[in-house]
Amino acid sequence: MNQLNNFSKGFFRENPILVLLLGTCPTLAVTSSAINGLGMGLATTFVLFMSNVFISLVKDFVPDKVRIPAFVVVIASFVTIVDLLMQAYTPALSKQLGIFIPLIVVNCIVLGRAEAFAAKNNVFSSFIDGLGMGLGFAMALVIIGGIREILGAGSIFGYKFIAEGADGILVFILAPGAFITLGFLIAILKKVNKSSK
Amino acid sequence: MSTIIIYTILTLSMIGILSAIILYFVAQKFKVYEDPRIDRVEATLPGANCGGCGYAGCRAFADVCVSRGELANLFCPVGGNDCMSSVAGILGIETTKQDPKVAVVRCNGTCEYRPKTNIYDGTMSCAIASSLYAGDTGCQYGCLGCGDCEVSCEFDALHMNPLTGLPEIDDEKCIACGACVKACPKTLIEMRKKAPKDRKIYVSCRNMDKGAVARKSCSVACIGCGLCQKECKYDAITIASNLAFIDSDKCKLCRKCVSVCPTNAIIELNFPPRKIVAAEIKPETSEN
Amino acid sequence: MAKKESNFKNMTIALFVITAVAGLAMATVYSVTKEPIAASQKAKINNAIKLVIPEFDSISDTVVMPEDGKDSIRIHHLLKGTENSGNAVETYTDKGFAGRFTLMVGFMPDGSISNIEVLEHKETPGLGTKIAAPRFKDQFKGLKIADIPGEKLKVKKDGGTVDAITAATISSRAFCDAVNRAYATDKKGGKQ
Amino acid sequence: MIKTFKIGGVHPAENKLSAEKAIEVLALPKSVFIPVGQHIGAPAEAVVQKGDQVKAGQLIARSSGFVSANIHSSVSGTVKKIDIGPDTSGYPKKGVYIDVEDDIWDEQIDRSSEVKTEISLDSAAILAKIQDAGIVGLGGATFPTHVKLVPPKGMKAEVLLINGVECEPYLTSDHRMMLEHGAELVVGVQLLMKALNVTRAAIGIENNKPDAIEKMKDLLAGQNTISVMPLQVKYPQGGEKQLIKAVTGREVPSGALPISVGVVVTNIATTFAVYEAVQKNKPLFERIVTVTGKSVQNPSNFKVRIGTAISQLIEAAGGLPENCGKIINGGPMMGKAVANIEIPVTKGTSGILMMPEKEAKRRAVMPCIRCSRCVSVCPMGLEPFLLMTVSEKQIWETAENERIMDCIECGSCSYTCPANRPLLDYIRLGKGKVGALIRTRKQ
Amino acid sequence: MTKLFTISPSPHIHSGDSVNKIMYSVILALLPAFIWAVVMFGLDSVRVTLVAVAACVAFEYLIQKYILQKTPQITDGSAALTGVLLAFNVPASIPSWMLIVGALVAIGIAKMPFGGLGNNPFNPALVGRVFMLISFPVQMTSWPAIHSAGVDAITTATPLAILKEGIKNGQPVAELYKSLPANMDLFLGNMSGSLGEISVIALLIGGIFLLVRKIITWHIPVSVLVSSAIFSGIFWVIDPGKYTDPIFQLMTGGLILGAFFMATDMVTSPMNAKAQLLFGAGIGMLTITIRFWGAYPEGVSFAILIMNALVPLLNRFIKPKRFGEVKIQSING
Amino acid sequence: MEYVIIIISAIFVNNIVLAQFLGICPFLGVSTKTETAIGMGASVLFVMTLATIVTFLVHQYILVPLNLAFLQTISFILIIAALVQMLEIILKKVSPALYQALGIYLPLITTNCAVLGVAILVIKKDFNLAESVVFTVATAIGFALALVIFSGIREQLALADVPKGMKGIPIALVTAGILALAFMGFAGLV
Ligand SMILES: Cc1cc2nc3c(=O)[nH]c(=O)nc-3n(C[C@H](O)[C@H](O)[C@H](O)COP(=O)(O)O)c2cc1C
Ligand SMILES: Cc1cc2nc3c(=O)[nH]c(=O)nc-3n(C[C@H](O)[C@H](O)[C@H](O)COP(=O)(O)O)c2cc1C
Ligand SMILES: Cc1cc2nc3c(=O)[nH]c(=O)nc-3n(C[C@H](O)[C@H](O)[C@H](O)COP(=O)(O)O)c2cc1C
Ligand SMILES: Cc1cc2nc3c(=O)[nH]c(=O)nc-3n(C[C@H](O)[C@H](O)[C@H](O)CO)c2cc1C
Ligand code: SF4
Ligand code: SF4
Ligand code: SF4
Ligand code: SF4
Ligand code: FES
Repeated sequence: MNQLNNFSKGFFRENPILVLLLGTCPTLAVTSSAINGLGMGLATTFVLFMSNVFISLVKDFVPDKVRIPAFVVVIASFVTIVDLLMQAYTPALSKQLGIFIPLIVVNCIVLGRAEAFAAKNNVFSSFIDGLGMGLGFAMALVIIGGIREILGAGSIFGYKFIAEGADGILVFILAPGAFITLGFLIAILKKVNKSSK
Repeated sequence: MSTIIIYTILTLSMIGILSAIILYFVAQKFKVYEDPRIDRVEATLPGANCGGCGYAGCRAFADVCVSRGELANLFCPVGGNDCMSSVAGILGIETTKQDPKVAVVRCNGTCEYRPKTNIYDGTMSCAIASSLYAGDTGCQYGCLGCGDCEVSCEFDALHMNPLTGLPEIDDEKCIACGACVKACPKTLIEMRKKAPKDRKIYVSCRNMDKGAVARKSCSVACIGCGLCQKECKYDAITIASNLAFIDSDKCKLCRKCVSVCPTNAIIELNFPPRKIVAAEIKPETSEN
Repeated sequence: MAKKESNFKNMTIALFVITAVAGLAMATVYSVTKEPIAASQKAKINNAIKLVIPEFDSISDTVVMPEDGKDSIRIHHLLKGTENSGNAVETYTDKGFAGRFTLMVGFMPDGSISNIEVLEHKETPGLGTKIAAPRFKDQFKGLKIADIPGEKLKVKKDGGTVDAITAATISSRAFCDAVNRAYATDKKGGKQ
Repeated sequence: MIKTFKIGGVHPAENKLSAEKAIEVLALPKSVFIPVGQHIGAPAEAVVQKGDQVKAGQLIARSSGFVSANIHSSVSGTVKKIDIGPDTSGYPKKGVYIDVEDDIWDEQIDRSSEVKTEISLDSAAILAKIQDAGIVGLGGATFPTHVKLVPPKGMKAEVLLINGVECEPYLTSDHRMMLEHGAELVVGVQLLMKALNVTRAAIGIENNKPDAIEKMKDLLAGQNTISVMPLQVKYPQGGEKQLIKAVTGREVPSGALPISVGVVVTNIATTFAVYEAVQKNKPLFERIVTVTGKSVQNPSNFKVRIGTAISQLIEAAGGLPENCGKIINGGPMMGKAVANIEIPVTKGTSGILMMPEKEAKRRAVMPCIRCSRCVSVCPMGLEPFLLMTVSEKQIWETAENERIMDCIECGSCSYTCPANRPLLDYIRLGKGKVGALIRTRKQ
Repeated sequence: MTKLFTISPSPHIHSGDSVNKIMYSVILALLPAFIWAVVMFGLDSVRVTLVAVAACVAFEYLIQKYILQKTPQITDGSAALTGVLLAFNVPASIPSWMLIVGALVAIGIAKMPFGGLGNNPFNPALVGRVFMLISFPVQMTSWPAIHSAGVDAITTATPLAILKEGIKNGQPVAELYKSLPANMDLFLGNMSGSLGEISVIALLIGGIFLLVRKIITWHIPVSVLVSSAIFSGIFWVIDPGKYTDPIFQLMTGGLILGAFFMATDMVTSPMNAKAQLLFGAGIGMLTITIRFWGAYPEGVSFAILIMNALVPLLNRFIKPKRFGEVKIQSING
Repeated sequence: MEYVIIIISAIFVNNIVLAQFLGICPFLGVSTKTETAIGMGASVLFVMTLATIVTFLVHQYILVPLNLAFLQTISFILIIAALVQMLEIILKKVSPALYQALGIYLPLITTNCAVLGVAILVIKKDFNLAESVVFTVATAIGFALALVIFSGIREQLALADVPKGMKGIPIALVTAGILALAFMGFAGLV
């Protein structure tokens, strides 16, 4: 039960994007389509739970004063690994996400979870936490990407449902659409969270 | 292949060692000490940041608690005694126990009892109205009805009753933060000790005019006649400037004063209905 | 296990060990992925070549400097057996709405365009991105630039023959520019 | 080019209904209620007791501090009681109730109507007379005149300005005073100049009173120490700082008094009171009050004893109009609405304005549309919309930095706001709060 | 005493101006331009205007009532005005559904989330317009030919679009002038363009009406026009072969509409004269910058929105001249 | 001319926050007051320039020769973190006044993806050192500009009647969206 809770909190109550507002940059930048959102979400999830696990493994071994640099090194390594793997095996997606893959390093969620959770909990909890948070992050990215893709391009996961040649409301796949979509989504979620309480 | 691995490890280790040295240097050279207890106290506090404690937010309060090292005169009304004792636990000292309090409004001048003498048409703000003049009734002490207190209450505990034009306090929700007390320009709101079952007996009037004048402006005004003071066995009632005041610390809620007040200025709340006929004045003592 | 104290020795050792392990892991992954990354880049080009000129079995490359451009252009000469089956030209333009974009243009041995693939671009989604859509680029199939007056493709707005994408004339124009460059370069240095 | 102040200002309809009406002396009331606090500063202390017989002009309350003023009986009769009574302030105030018997004046007072022009007293003696007579500024602020006439250490007055602007709509008492008592006013100005030891004086009069300008110019012809300065019709031309700016071009610095630029301003009625006090030994117990309003039968200017209930003035002007919805003590821009027509006329009462119900009610408040009209009309160059918002949200620090204390409460902003925002209501509140904060900080 | 008098703080009189009067006056001032639009574009102008106004008012009503749960306040005329101005900024041939999207953006994104009338930092109609321009570039830049009342609209280009296109192709300005309407035609409005922006004279009549009624002050329109004239003039003088003359710049596109009706929107413009002058100057320069060098042939909308963003800073750092802001200039020391 | 184009592009057309989506966290977090926005903007300018120079050199002269370009991410982030801390120390010692003004923002900058982002971008774009510096300074100015403009609007919004549900981050995001919309007008300038 406790672990389940630990896992599920990342989806709604403590959703990193929609509630905690961490990692806004990739959220806005890569969500011009649902598939990009998914790719970024999974990449982040991988880094998140790998580093969570690893950090909870080494946490007792690391003195306090170098905690942060040590964590950063761990995270950056996983990021580099993901980056390389994606370049090798999903080159198109890697191209799409571009600079935002290396930037997972500074995504506050990753370091945030490492600091707030993995550095204090055991390996298994950290594993669950990382996975939950990561999937919550991915879910939010897919939702935002989906909304933007539907409105902006008239398609979802690349499947076009409006007439060929017709366009959606382009703004939604451009920068302003990202901000506006996220803004309203957060407002709605706030409202829903409140009324469900 | 293997050179790459060696270079990698070497480069990274260099950077690692370099930053370790720098950080060690930092750690040695620049120590900023902040009492870790502040964080712990803050974590214990409710985090409402209401300012009810008298400080600018919970963090500031935590800071004060820790730096003073004692909790006299420090009290978080939202968290209450439980919260304060855990704070005391962190600091390793005793708490000051405070009785729970609740706000009451000391004006009962509804339109029926206190006729209007003019129509106020300025901004609906008690502060503005009271700086303009005495109010839209003959009583210069009474509630102006613009609801500054309602606005000030962060806890949804205080609402203007549209029928009476007076504020009413929801005892359940009131956490005795005192914001309304500060907001009311007529100082009509008082913090009183919370009694079991939220029972209350108080003089619902602040009129300090002489009896005749007071009565003329409001039919339920306290006229300072002193009957209640004589009736009270517990010395809970005092009269000053033509106005009675019931000390909630001394009041035993016997309800005797209520019956003797000629103008019904004393209010009883949340008591069971009296079992006696109107003619029989003598009330039975309530169970507490 | 008790928390390690923050003294100099512990700090250095901890960081060193972690960086070493991390370095090892990364270097390993790097070595493993090095090949596939290079391959995937290569595969991309090859795929593009296949898309513009499907029939060939051997490639030889030349690198030619175009007359009007900053960078050189790679021309892939394609042979089927010994027969020339056309050239695939990796061309570019700097006039795109968001700067450079690159195309692979296939020329049949007779000089007509067989097909065009967009390799990389940063054009605005929904507008400039339509250059990659068949609706736009298919109009170039079979065109012989040599037959066009001035030997240059132009959009209709500029008095040419190409139907520009509505509201993305800039991208369309740039597209023509890239194809023109491919053609000119191919003509200049393409024939073996 | 007629002079005026530079920033802001509005043009409310003038409605000077009683401008043509000569001053009438109001019949003696049956009883009066004379508040002991009729001025800025500490209320005076009553020196009579219940049952005492008093004469008109007799001291009944003595100044109780540095900034305070004497109060004299305005009638002869018996002191009925000393108690609280209704007051313009809207709060009951302490005062002396007198039942009127006869009309006996203090012997010292010269009741003749001839104008006494020669000035025999020296500066100190003039000041003493002014102080004894309980003269306060009759232009509205009721600041004790004798205090104002003694510049603080290190400052010196250079110019005396007489405020004959009367920029408030409806009011005409100063106008009539200039027309009917011009000669006395000239003496009054000379007395004030002597008291202040200045050699120059100017009388500022708005251009909508050409007859008064003419009259004063005639009276002052042939001398060059006192000039008459016609001014453009623009509210609040009569505001002290605006008047100084218009006439002298000097700008009183923020937070400073007029004396800091070497100017002292007094009102026409004050000047007349000074004349009477010094030349006629008559303390301030009468004043001219305009009683007016669109539906008032007989808008008039009355000479009234202090302490008379305003209901009597209203009667004399034809009674309370049927449709009267609001009664204002003063003009429509700065005056105070009163709830009760039994309040007495005090030294500061310059007019009684009765407004029809239709005009009495404010219209619904809308959101601020940031039209910036309030900014462009504010004569102090403030941003009323901002001051209101920060006062409403209680951000006192910003309010202070945005110079809320400079507001002269002229009301131009509220008057002009198309969204009917109660700007001045909140600014006044903010001024109160910020003023209190500044005071506690100083301590 | 039976009569109850009203009591309120001073002042007790009011100028009589109201928000409603202001808004409806602006709508009235737009009437000449509307009539001209009907003459030029036929009944489509009526359709577009009605749809935009109805959509704006409806969205405002619905949002107030069902989302904010307040009593709807739509009689103030501001939503209707937003609708009119939105309509004036689109081609008469725009499909109604796109217009409705634009209205939803104007009211639902640019106005109500900020708190409704008076609180929006950006000009709602322009946000709606720019949103549409970017989202529906094809339809927003296909102009119906003038005089084509009702019949199948043949698309034409606006003078600025012709110019931009031509200059991009390296044609000299002098040559391009030949295919452009004469100055007099520009002045009267005998050209293609957005519904309400074409007739300079009709817009000027409205603008002067607003100035006379003191609904707007001269600062913003004048500084917009002067700064764009000066800024474009400088480049024209330097290279008349590449840049057009200032008169042409002033009379084409939405500059007049923008200067008199959209930059002057009080909610989104600065609060004092000095700041307003700077605001207008910024709009003028940005407009010309975008027209000369940007991707769009027309830049007024963007220029106004960008300057809208700067308004809070202008208000903050540029204060009206305060009375008494002088050193103690006392002669007494 | 090259530099002018880089500058205009980095400040307006491809504004780092409004078009590239880097540094959004501080953009949302430190923009409630204009003063703080200015301070943060200045600090970012300083750190970003310094960081880019160092990372550029490290990349050029260590990573590339050693064939270790894949270590970009990890080495850059370490360098930036160390740099910021060093800077803090030096500032504290050398100029306490400057430290008071800018120092408080320094910790925020480490986790700001704009700094790392720009360091990576200049490598990606194949700039030389001078171009990198110009690009970085312009980018930082673009960041500061967006931040300050935004803080102005947010200060005004703090006094406005924003509906409860939209208060705070949601309305800030919508504002940023409209700002981005307005900035699209700069498209095509370069
Ligand atoms: C944000 C933005 C992105 C744009 N992207 C492109 C683009 O990728 N390709 C393009 O050709 N035009 C693009 N445009 C439009 C051009 O600015 C220009 O309006 C258009 O190319 C003119 O062509 P037209 O004559 O077909 O309308 C964009 C405009 C904006 C504002
Ligand atoms: C506390 C206080 C002190 C004053 N001191 C002086 C003074 O020393 N000299 C002077 O000329 N006026 C003094 N004044 C009077 C003011 O300058 C001014 O005349 C008075 O407030 C009335 O202004 P008003 O009628 O424009 O509202 C003082 C006023 C106040 C409230
Ligand atoms: C907005 C405003 C308008 C005023 N209008 C007049 C006026 O019309 N006539 C006048 O005598 N005083 C007017 N005053 C009062 C003057 O500022 C000043 O206090 C007075 O002239 C000083 O003279 P006193 O002390 O003799 O009253 C006005 C004050 C304010 C704040
Ligand atoms: C002179 C003037 C110009 C206006 N211009 C616009 C405008 O360009 N766009 C708009 O949506 N509303 C405009 N309005 C209406 C109103 O101010 C606008 O809806 C507010 O921005 C909504 O809060 C204008 C109002 C006035 C008085
Ligand atoms: S404001 Fe008053 S009623 Fe509300 S919680 Fe505080 S004390 Fe209670
Ligand atoms: S109790 Fe006080 S604050 Fe509340 S409405 Fe009455 S007068 Fe106003
Ligand atoms: S009342 Fe104050 S803020 Fe309003 S216009 Fe007058 S001086 Fe300015
Ligand atoms: S006059 Fe009224 S609506 Fe206009 S800015 Fe001032 S307060 Fe706002
Ligand atoms: S994710 Fe970019 S700054 Fe936080």
